[in-house]
Parts: sequence; structure tokens; C-alpha cells
Amino acid sequence: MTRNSIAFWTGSTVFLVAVFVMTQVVGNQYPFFAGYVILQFIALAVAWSILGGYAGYVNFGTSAFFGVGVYAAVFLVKAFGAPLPLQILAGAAIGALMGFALGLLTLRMQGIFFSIATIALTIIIETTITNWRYVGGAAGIQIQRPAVTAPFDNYVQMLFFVQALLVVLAVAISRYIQNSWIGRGLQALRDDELAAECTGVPTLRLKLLACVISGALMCAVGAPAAMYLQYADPASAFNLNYSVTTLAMSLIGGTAHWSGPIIGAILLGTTQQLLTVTISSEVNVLVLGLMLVLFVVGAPEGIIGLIRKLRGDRKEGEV
Amino acid sequence: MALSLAINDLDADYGAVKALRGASLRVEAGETVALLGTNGNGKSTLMKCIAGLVRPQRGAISLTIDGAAHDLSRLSTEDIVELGVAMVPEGRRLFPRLTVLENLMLGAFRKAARRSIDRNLAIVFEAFPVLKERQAQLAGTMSGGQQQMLAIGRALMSSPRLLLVDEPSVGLSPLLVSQTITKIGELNQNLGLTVLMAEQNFNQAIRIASRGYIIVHGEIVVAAASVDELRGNDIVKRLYLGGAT
Amino acid sequence: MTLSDTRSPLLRISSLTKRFGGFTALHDVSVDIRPGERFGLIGPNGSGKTTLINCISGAFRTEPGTVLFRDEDIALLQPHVRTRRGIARSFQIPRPFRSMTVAENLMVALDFAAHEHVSAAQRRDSMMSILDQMGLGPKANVSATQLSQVELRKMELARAMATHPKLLISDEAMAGLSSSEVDEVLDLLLSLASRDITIIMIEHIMQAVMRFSERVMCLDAGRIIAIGSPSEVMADQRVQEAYLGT
Amino acid sequence: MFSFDLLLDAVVIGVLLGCFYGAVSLGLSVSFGLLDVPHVAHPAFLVLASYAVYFLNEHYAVDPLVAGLLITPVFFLLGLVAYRLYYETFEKRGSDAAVRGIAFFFGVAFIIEVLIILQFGVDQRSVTADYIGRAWRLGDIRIPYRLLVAFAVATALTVLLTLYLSRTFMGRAIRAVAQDQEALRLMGANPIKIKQWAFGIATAVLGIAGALLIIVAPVDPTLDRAYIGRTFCVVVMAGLGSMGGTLVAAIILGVAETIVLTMFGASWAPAISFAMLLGVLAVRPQGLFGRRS
Amino acid sequence: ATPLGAKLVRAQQTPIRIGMSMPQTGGLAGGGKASLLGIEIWRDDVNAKGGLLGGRKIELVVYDDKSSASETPAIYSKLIDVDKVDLLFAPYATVPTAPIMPMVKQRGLLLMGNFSFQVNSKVGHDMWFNNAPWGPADSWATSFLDIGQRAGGKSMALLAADQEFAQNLAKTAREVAAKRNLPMVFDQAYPPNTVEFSSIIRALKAAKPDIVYIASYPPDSAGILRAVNEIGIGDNVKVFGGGMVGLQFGAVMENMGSLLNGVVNYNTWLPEKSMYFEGTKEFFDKYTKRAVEAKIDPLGYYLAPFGYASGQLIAQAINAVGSLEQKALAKYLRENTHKTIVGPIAFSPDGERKETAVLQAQFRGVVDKNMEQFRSSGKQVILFPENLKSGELIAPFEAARK
Ligand SMILES: Nc1ncnc2c1ncn2[C@@H]1O[C@H](COP(=O)(O)OP(=O)(O)OP(=O)(O)O)[C@@H](O)[C@H]1O
Ligand SMILES: Nc1ncnc2c1ncn2[C@@H]1O[C@H](COP(=O)(O)OP(=O)(O)OP(=O)(O)O)[C@@H](O)[C@H]1O
Ligand SMILES: CC(C)C[C@H](N)C(=O)O
Ligand SMILES: [Mg+2]
Ligand SMILES: [Mg+2]
Repeated sequence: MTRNSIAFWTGSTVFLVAVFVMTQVVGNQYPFFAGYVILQFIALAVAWSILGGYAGYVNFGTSAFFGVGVYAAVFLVKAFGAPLPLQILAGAAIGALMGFALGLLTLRMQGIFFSIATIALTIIIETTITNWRYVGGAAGIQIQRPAVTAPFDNYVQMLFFVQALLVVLAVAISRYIQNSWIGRGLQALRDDELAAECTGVPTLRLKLLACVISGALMCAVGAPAAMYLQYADPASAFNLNYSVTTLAMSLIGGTAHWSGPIIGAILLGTTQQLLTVTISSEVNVLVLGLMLVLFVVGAPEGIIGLIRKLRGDRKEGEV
Repeated sequence: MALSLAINDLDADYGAVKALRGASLRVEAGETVALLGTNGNGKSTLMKCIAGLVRPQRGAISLTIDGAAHDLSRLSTEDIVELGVAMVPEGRRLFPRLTVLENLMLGAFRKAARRSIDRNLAIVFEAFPVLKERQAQLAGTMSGGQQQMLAIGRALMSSPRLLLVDEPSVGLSPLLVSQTITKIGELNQNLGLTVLMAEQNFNQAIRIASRGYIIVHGEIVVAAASVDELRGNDIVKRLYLGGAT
Repeated sequence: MTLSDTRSPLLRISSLTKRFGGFTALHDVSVDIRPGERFGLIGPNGSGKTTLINCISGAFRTEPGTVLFRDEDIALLQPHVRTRRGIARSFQIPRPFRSMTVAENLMVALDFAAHEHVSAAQRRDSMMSILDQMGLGPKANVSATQLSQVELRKMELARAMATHPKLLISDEAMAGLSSSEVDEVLDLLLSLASRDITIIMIEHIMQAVMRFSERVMCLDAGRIIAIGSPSEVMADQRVQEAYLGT
Repeated sequence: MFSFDLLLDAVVIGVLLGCFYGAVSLGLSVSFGLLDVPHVAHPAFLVLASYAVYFLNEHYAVDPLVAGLLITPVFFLLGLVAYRLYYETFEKRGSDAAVRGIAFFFGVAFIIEVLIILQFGVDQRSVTADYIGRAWRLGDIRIPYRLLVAFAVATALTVLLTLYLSRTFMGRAIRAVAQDQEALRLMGANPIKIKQWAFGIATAVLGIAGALLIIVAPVDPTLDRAYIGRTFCVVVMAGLGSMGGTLVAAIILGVAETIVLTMFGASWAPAISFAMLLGVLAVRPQGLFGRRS
Repeated sequence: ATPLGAKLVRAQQTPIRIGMSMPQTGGLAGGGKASLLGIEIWRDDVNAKGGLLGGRKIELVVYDDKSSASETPAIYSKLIDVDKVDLLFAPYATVPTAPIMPMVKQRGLLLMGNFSFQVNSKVGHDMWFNNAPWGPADSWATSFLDIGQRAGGKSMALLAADQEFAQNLAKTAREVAAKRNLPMVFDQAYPPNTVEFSSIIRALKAAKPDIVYIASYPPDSAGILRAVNEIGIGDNVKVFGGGMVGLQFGAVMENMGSLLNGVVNYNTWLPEKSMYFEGTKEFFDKYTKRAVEAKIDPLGYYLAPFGYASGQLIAQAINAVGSLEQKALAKYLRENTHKTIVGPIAFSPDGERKETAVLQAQFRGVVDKNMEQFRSSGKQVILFPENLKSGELIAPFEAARK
């Protein structure tokens, strides 16, 4: 293991331990409710970047994957009363399949064509779920949480911890990809697919792989949302906001490094949570709009890029 | 029509890369001047400075037309083109998703050229018949050499007075190289076009050039007043005539 | 004729045809390339040279016709599989990975196409030696977007070499070089050939074609009009008319 | 239960509805299809135009179509300003403009939504005119005049834009500008000005399209979100930048949607039309009329 | 003042905090804002009179839930755990309310509902009270079909938006129709964001129904009515309407104008004589003034008085119980009938109204481009319920449109 890896895994462990301790000592529920949403967006943004950042395939269909995760859980709960881990695993499996299908379907599409295809996919899936009466159809469905498992004494605290695990998993995968041949291959195909092919990069397979991993993660992240909300309806589960926010977080953070989406998600996610309980009116949307505009204008390479530039400048200054 | 181009003590750089240092040269009306130099020495940069695509850090580029002097280093590319300067850029730079004809028509964007579209089109089609045949083909699907012809044709469409040609022979078959160079020579003769041409193919270049400059590391190291003087130059011997049969 | 005749051909193209809409860019082209051969491909602009390369490297699908590489039909294989089997090409109009440095461009090739399992350090060495051979050593850590046209062409060739090919196809890598530089690149290709790498070279620079090729093929309007030793081909009446114009 | 009458009716209405989709997508076909500006705020501008038309209709009783024409100069200017902003902040700095542009324009769309809410409130708005709410009888078929207006406007716009883009110097320059800006400079055209001009035209077209939007159906401040998918699908299905193609693609979408709506389960309509789009893209990744080199 | 006095004043000054989320952006914002204004007017009225519990003022803590179900859990957790509000009101509509039902039940909190539909049916929380006049789930369909059948309707068509609320209405309508053996000749769900309804209406017309029951959302209602006017619906249709959301909003009504005539649609409050109770008129005087400033529905019949009524309900309970003890408040609300500006309210065990008070009213004599006309009686004649009835149905539909 390199020094970097040791630092990363130590950091992750410390993070998880801190989250766990928090669930055991903090009594106030609100931090878990709000924190869950932020963690959920971190995981989504990181998962999105695997395809959207490294491979440059801008996916507008985050909400499709997220929503399918939600409904996978809803179905399993309704049909078999499946436990949470199973819901998440099933979500991941379905997400992987969906990513695979998306990948196959869009094999030959590039750039914005791919993005539009993901919008189309979202609408198709949302319509399908809307017409699926078993999981409530358009009317939505209320679901009951089972009893919480020890050592947690509150379901939302448990969900918070589970989501933290998913975040670490997503980040670890994303980081591995960036540092491995997969990442270099994705970057090459982002620059020029034909040239990548002719340099030996199996572009189709790598794209599929990125679709599958990204899709599996996004669906897995969606699955626990069913238990978090105890309610699901297509309009909320497939809300365009998931797609826009995830994209915005990744871009605001910067897609050049695995930590970019995390920074973006923490920043934007926290701001949104804060705005919801402070300004809380249409001005809220205005602030989001302004933030998007200002950040993409002010930090073209994302916050990561900004940091790099500052550091780079200082280094140059030192020399 | 009196026209002359004078470049004085030009510096240009790309950030840390110095591409031109104190370059000076002159082109007089009706001349064909060759600009020689191995790759990366600043030929294209010099051309781009004249066309206003690169802003020099220092020095003057003055184009005198009928007694009126224009400082090109202060003008935008559009204004420079308006003055009658056309450039065939390195790497052709066609509009790949427009047809051949549409590319040519864009060449005539400049106001002064719109009046003489028919005449110019005839000149171009006469010079490069394949362009006439392939009028409706997308430029991006033409072969490399065909694209080079189109690039020259497009520049001619603007009724230029000064033609800047950056490596016209690159990628052309030997037959076409000589044809193209001959064509440029003819344009110079028949239309009274003034030509500044960057070219690697020394033997071809001197067929139509009356004199030339050699640029090394951004500096004009040789200003030869005649073709013979060029041929006799050591650098030329080493770079261009060495291995050639 | 050389010894290598006795071996089976490295690349066997038979009855290859390629159409774009109603336009036929390649017409029933058949040719064998022998292992270790230095093969020159010439022809007027638009005669189908690059198209042929695209068919060999897999960028285009061919309709009728077969392409055998080392006795295997590769016509249906994806380009990267062909690259891994040993077919590398440079692009006539350079296609660098723009977000990467020159070194990283080569690393992609080493990561994905080089067959032997070698350590990271060995890869770096191999990369640097290729860059040095191409005279791109000083530019290793420069972004690909900052190269001049000719440097880009060199990098094209370097990246193709980094895939450790058995067959290297160079599409006008020397266009725009001065004759001394042409000689440099030529020496490089010759030294590669001496290491048993088969090379197809497309070039319009006759002195290079003559010096390099063991065999030359001339295409015109998608058909082979001459094939043989360089001097034979150059002397061919049709080649002179269609191509050389002398 | 199959009825030929219904099918015929569905096709007729579908064609007209398609024309409407075409009209609201044409601007995008220029700004996104030709200029490569990822203008996800296009539908927000569209809704903004509808509100401007509503304002003129409500307070000065201006006919909505006339109002649409009246606001085009304003929208043209708005387009000039918007592009300038986009240029200064993105294109000028180069790399990755497309992806970040998406985020930027989402931001702009949100801001527009909120400004509309602050000015007009959240209630839906509509306009009145003689041709709204009445229909033309054609045998058994009744065709709402609203849709006939959409048909007329869409065809007129398509023809005008097509002619402009292929017959004029400016038009050709607009089509060339996204392909190679520097080369266009060498033609004596300032690519920034060309793009700005083109964006102005794209936005001006939105003025009339916005009038259509509110003529065909009422609008509310967040209606733009429903049109992001539709307009981009039309433009992409057409294959970026072909005006005639845009209209044809829109008509295909309109007919498919209407047929599904009347003949099969209405609730499946969006799935079917977007599945069709996916199908088209999977077979022809460059879109129906796309030209890719 | 004495120290004791100071303490007393401070206790009096601690406000009673009522927390809620309210859709202020997104699809439900129109209703949410009107509803909130109703509640705010109540707050101001109470505070002007010196507050509750001996001088404690009412303070509202309101967050925007963006019309989305995913926002409300965190918001209500904030309200409960951080803001520590004394009482909870639900957001407007079912979707944002649904996720918080299990939460308030688990914590044993009283929740004053706001126009959601059957949101408590599965959860079964006994401290839930809905301010809306819906009553039993099927009463909506029952009343409309009663009117239709009495007018001679023998078959029915159902057109519903493929969205939450409309689908719930459609479901009960199907059940009621099946019970009555009323043939369903057309049953379609149209997708959200449908632009053009001509072809759907054409298909509906081809089915030749007598009763047309529409469950639509605000953006669509206007489109459907326009299409009906353009395409025609056939002479056999006796009644048309039922569950069209949107035709209660001033802006929509003004714009639809004469197209509204003949439509029989549900409503919650109308300016008919039978609808005025103590305080109703005063409320609307205040509302009208404030709505204009806030750019909210100028009529505000549909939701605003019920927002006000929510406050009245809770105020009466607090006054009666004399504390904020939630169980006691719930018990009081459940067991008594309460006077409000929308009439007397009594709850059944599931927290919905004991009896439905959903109006079915027919638009009559509406002219174009006139908001004020809707303020006078007679423009919407109440056909149901019997005790509020202000006129008779005109049928068939085509006749009523003249
Ligand atoms: N956009 C750029 N950014 C940074 N450096 C550049 C850029 N363009 C050119 N250069 C550098 O400037 C120097 C001169 O380049 P220029 O293109 O003018 O050379 P040239 O003589 O035309 O060569 P060639 O024969 O390769 O076309 C080269 O070292 C090149 O690497
Ligand atoms: N995608 C395409 N669509 C249509 N025609 C094409 C396409 N690609 C190539 N062509 C045509 O096929 C012919 C052969 O082109 P190719 O690029 O193979 O020529 P080439 O021999 O490499 O020429 P050069 O020496 O100029 O590079 C040309 O006429 C070209 O216009
Ligand atoms: C907008 C309306 C249809 C909301 C409805 N009253 C509900 O409970 O969801
Ligand atoms: Mg150059
Ligand atoms: Mg070629």
C-alpha cells in the first residue's frame, strides 16, 4: 500500500467510526435527517462522476437510477418484507443491469446524444413505474419500517450510518478507478474514442464498465431512501432535481479528482439543507441558481481546480 | 496596385514559449517570397501574426496599400482580411460539416469579394476541377489532399491581394505538389497576387519564389535576395539538400 | 524477391471493397504483406490509402472482402483487439488525447496494448526511450495541446510504437518535415524494421518512399494500379501519369 | 376497439402538435444544434416569452401573436446579452465549456423561474384571442384554430430559417462557426459576433414560440422543466442543426404521442415517444438528419 | 413591576409556536401559498386579540418543501427536534404529507392536516385531523354520480391525470361505478405534462358516455376544457366534470371565462348564501387585500378559509383544554363539533370529516375576462350537499353551456 492509500483508508475508518459514535451519542434527530440527505448526495455525485467525469459521458439520468433504487426497495419490502441490506444489494444489482442496458443501448452515441438518451430513459422508466399498480402507481405508496436493528436505537440513525458506508464504498471505488488503468482508459476515450480504440483501449467495454459501476452505486444509494421517506411516488422519486443537483455538485467540486464531487456535494448539499430551514421560499431556488452560475463561472475547473491553481501558484512562487 | 508588407523586429510568444524574436522581413507588390525553416521554428507563428491571429509582444507589421499604411499588429483578423489579406492555414482548417461549395462561399464572406463570386468560383474550379465534381460533398469527408485544394480555393474566393500560404504541399501527392505550386505561381503571375509562402519542399518552393528567408528558433537568420543565394546557403544545404536525391 | 517469401503473409487482404454511399473508395483490393516487410503505399490524393488503413485498423467496417492477420480473419474484430494483436497505426490528421501530457498519451498505449507484463518502472523506461527516439523527450511532460503540428505527428507515431506492434502503419507521418527531419524519422522506421516489425508507410515524399520501401503499391481511384519494387513502380507508366506527373 | 376516424384524427392533430413542438424547438436547433451552446435554459426563456406575451395581452389587449412579434426585438437583444455573458464566462476561457455550460444554464433557468414567480406569482396564466377555444370543422374532424396557428408559425419559421442559413453569408457563417472559429476569422468574419448574432436570432425566434406556447396551453413559471426533455429530444433526434429536420422530427414525435394517446393507453404516451427517440439514436447515433464526418 | 410580575409577563410572552412546511415552489405552490395566507390571517387575528392561553402569541415556523415528498422528513425533524415547536400543521396536499405520517405517529404528535386525501388510511394515526371537507373516501364520486344518474346518466367515462391525487379519485370512482353497475365506457389516465387534449377528448367523445368524470390537475384542467369546447363532447353527455383541480383558482377561472359554463365540478367554498358562517365575510375582506400584495389567488375560496379553519380548530381545542398537551387536544378535537368560518366541523375516528362537505357546483352564466363576477352568488350553483344546495342541475351538458 502506498502512503496515499494508507492515509485514505485511515481517513475512511476515522470517518465511519465518527459517524457510528455520533449515532450512539447524539440524541437530537435532525442532524441524522439532514445528514442523511447530504451523504446521499455525496454518494450520488461520486457515482455520477465515474461516468460523467472520468469518461466524459454526461448522465442526465441520475434520477432514473435513484428512482429505480427506491422502487426496487419498495417492491422487495412489499413482496417479501426484505431487510435493508437485501434492498440495497438488490438495488445495486438492478442498477448494474440498468447501467449495462444503458451502456449497450447507447454504445454508439457520443457527447450530448448520450445525455439526451439518458433523459429519454428516465422518462420511460418513470412512466413504467407510474403504470405499475403493484408498487402504488402514480398514487404513490406508503411503507412501514420494520423494527430497528441493534446497536442502533432509531431507524434514521441506522440509515445515516448505512449511507455513510455507501459513501465510503463509492469513494473507494472511484478512487481506485482514477488511479488504475481503468481511469486512464476512460480519460483516453473521453478525449478521442477512435484514437483510444486504435491505441488498444477497449472503449466499449470500459464504457460499459463505467455505466455498470456508476449505475449500481446510484441505485444502491436510492434503495434506502424508501425506508427514509417511508413513502414513494414516481414524481418525487424520479425528480429532475436529483439529476441537476448531482451534476451541479460534481461540476462545482471538479471532476478531475475523486475528491471533487465530495467537496461539491458537501458544499451544495449543506447549503441546500441550510436554505431549506432558513430562507425557505422561492428565494431558495434563486440562491441555488446563483450558486450554480457563480461557481461554474468563478471556478471553471471546480473547487478542486481552484485549490490546485492556488497551490500551483504558490509552488511556482517558491521556486 | 501598390502593396507591400514590412515586418520589423517582431517578438511573439505563447506563454513561456518564445516563438519569434526580432523577426523582420519584407514582401513587395507582386513578389512570391518563400519562408523556410524546419518545424517548430516559428513560420506559422509569423503567418498568424500577419493575419492577426496571434498578437505580437513587440514590433510592427505594416501593410502599405496604395500609399496608405496599416499597422496590422493593431487590427483584428476581420479587418486584416477586409484589407485583402487571405491565409491558407496550416492543417487546412476547413468547415468539415459544410459542403465543398459552402466552404468556398464562406471564403467570399468579405464584402469586397461578394461581388466577384462567380469569377472567383470559375478560377477555383478551373484550378482544382475535383472541387467542382465534389461541390456537394462534406468537406470533412474529402481526402487529405482534396482538403488542401479546397483550403487554397477558399482563400482565393476572397479576392485577396496578399496571399499567405502555410505549407501548401503538406500531404499532397508529388503530382499535386507541383501542380499546386505551379497554380500559386500562376495566381501570382495572372492575378498579380502577392504571395508569402511557408514551405518545406525547398525544390518546389524555389520554382516560384523569387527570394526567401530562413527562420531558425524564431529568428530570421538568412534573408536571401535571390534563389541562387538561397541554394548556396549552408543551412539550406544541410537541411534541404542533404539527403535528397 | 526476398527470403521472407517462404513464410505465410503477415497480412492478407483479399477482395476488399469499401463504399461511402454511392461512392466506391476501394475497389476489390487484394494484397499480401510479408512479415518484416517494408511496404510503401502511394497514390494520388483521395485514392483510398487512408481508407485502406482504416479498414485494416478497424475504424471502418468492410463489406465484401477479408482481412487476415497472422492467418486469422480480423475483419469483424474491434479496433482495440486488432491493436492488441499487433496492428498499430498513426493518424494522418493527429488525434492526441488532449487532456493528457505527451508521456501520458504513451502510457495509455503501454497500459492497454503492450502484451508482456512489465513493471511500472520498465514501462516508464520504455516510454522515455520511445520519446527520445522521436526527439520528443524534452516535451514528455508538456500537454498535448501545446505541440506544434509536426510534433503532434511525431507523437502519433510514438504512441503507435508504444503499443509494441507487429505491424505499424504510418499515415503520412513525415508530411511537413524538412528533409533532414524526414531522414531522422526514416532512420527510426528503418531501425524498427530491423527489429522485425512490419511497416506500411504512406507518404507523398518520394525520396522517403524510395529509400524506405522494399515494395511499393500505388492506388488510384480505389484500385491497385501498380505493385512491385520501388523502381518498377516509379517507372510504371500509369503511376507516372496518375501520381508523379513527371 | 379500432376506429379509422380516430386514427385519422390522431394523425392530423399529431402533425399539428408536432409543428408546435417544432416551433418551440427551432431556437434550440440554432443555439444548441449549430452553436453547440448547451442551452438548457432555452425552455425557461420560452416561458419567459410566454409571460411577456401574457402581460401584453392582459394589460393592453394585444393579440398574442402580435405580442409575440412585438417582443422578438427585445428577445433578440436579450439573446445578444445572454450570449455575451456565456462567451465572457465560458467560451473565452476554453476547455469543457459544454458540460459546465449545462450547469450554468440550469442556474440561469432557476433564476428566470424565480423572477417570473416574483413578478407574476405561481398561478398559471393564459391569453385570450378569437382563435383560442374554437375549432375549424373539416368534415368529421374538428381542428382547433390554436393548432392551425402553430402549424402556420412553425412552417413559416422553418422556411425562413432554412433560407437564411443556407442562402445568406451570415447564415453560412453561423453554420460554420461551431466547426472552426479561427478559420472563420480568416474568412473575415468575427466568430464571436456571428455567434452572438445567431444566439440573438435563436432567442428572437423564442419570442414567437413563447406566444405559441401560451396560445396552445396555459403556462406556469416552472413549465420549462417539462420542455427540457421534449425540445432537446426533438433537436437531437433531428440531428443537430437542421431546421427542416427539426420540424420533421417534431412532427414524428407529435404524431407518435397523439396516436398512443388516443389509440393505446394514454398513460404510456411519454414512454412510447421517448422509446422511439432512443430507438432512433441507437440505430442512427447522429440523429435522423445528422451529418457527421 | 414586581419580580413575580416580570416572570408572568415573560411567560405570557413565550409564543405558541406552530411549525409546518408548505409548498412555495414547485407544482403545489399555488395552493400552498393561498393556504398559508389563510393560516397567517388566523394568526394575526388571534394575536390581535391577545393570543391564546392568557396572552401567548402565535408564531408560525414555516419552511418550503418544494412540493416534494423527499424534503419533508428533514423539515419536520428540524421542527420537532431543533425548533421544538409546540404544534404541527401538515403541508398542503398528500404527497409532502405522506412521509411524515409515520413519524408523527411514532412520536405521538398531533398533526393538523391540510387538504391531503386519505393519507391516514394505512397509517391509522389517531391524532390526525384533516381540515379538508372530503369526508369518507368515496363520497366525492358518490355525489357526482348521484347527480349524473339522477339526470338520466346510464354510462360513464373516466379521465384522470396519472398523478397521485387524481388516481386516488379515479380509484374510488371505479369502485362506486362498479357497485352501481354503471358501465364504464372509457377509462384513461393521461400523463403529466400533456400539452394537447384534443385527441383524448375526441376518443372520449367516440365512447358516447352519459356521465364524464374528470380528475385533472391545474395545468391540465384548462387544456381539457378548451379541447371540449373545440372538439365538442356529444349531446348525450348529461354531466361533465367532478374532480377537476384548478377550476377553483381565480386566475384560471378568469381565463376560462364562458368555457366554464355547464361544468359540474367539486369545490370547497363558494360565495353562496348558504356558505357564510360567523367570520367568513371578515376573513375574505382581509384575504382579498393581502392576496393582491402577495400575488396569490385573488379569490382564494378553495384553500385559504380552510387554512384559517385549521387555526380555529386548534385554537378552540387549546382554549378548551387550557394547555398544549397534545393528547388532550386530540381528544377534544375528536369528540366535539367545532365552529369555523367554513361551517361546523366534526371528525370521524380516522381524522377525516364525519360527513362530506365537498360541494358539487355547476358553472352558470359566466362571461369572459371578468374576475369580479365570481365574487357574486349564482355563478356556481351548489347542487350538493343537500343542506347547502342553491339551485338545480341543468342537463344535458350542452344545454347548460348556452
Ligand atoms: N498554441 C501554442 N501554445 C504553445 N506553444 C505553441 C503553440 N503553437 C506553437 N507553439 C510553439 O511555438 C513554436 C513555433 O511554432 P510554429 O507553429 O510557429 O512553428 P512552425 O515553424 O510553423 O513549425 P511547423 O513546421 O511544425 O509547422 C513551437 O515550439 C511550438 O511548439
Ligand atoms: N466518410 C467518408 N464519406 C464519404 N467519402 C469519403 C469518406 N472518407 C473518405 N471518403 C472519400 O474516399 C476517397 C478516399 O479517401 P482517402 O482518405 O482514403 O484518400 P487518401 O488516399 O488517403 O488521400 P490523401 O493522400 O489525400 O490522404 C476520397 O475521395 C474521399 O473523399
Ligand atoms: C393539487 C391538488 C390535486 C392536491 C390535492 N388536494 C392533494 O391532496 O394532493
Ligand atoms: Mg507551421
Ligand atoms: Mg490519406
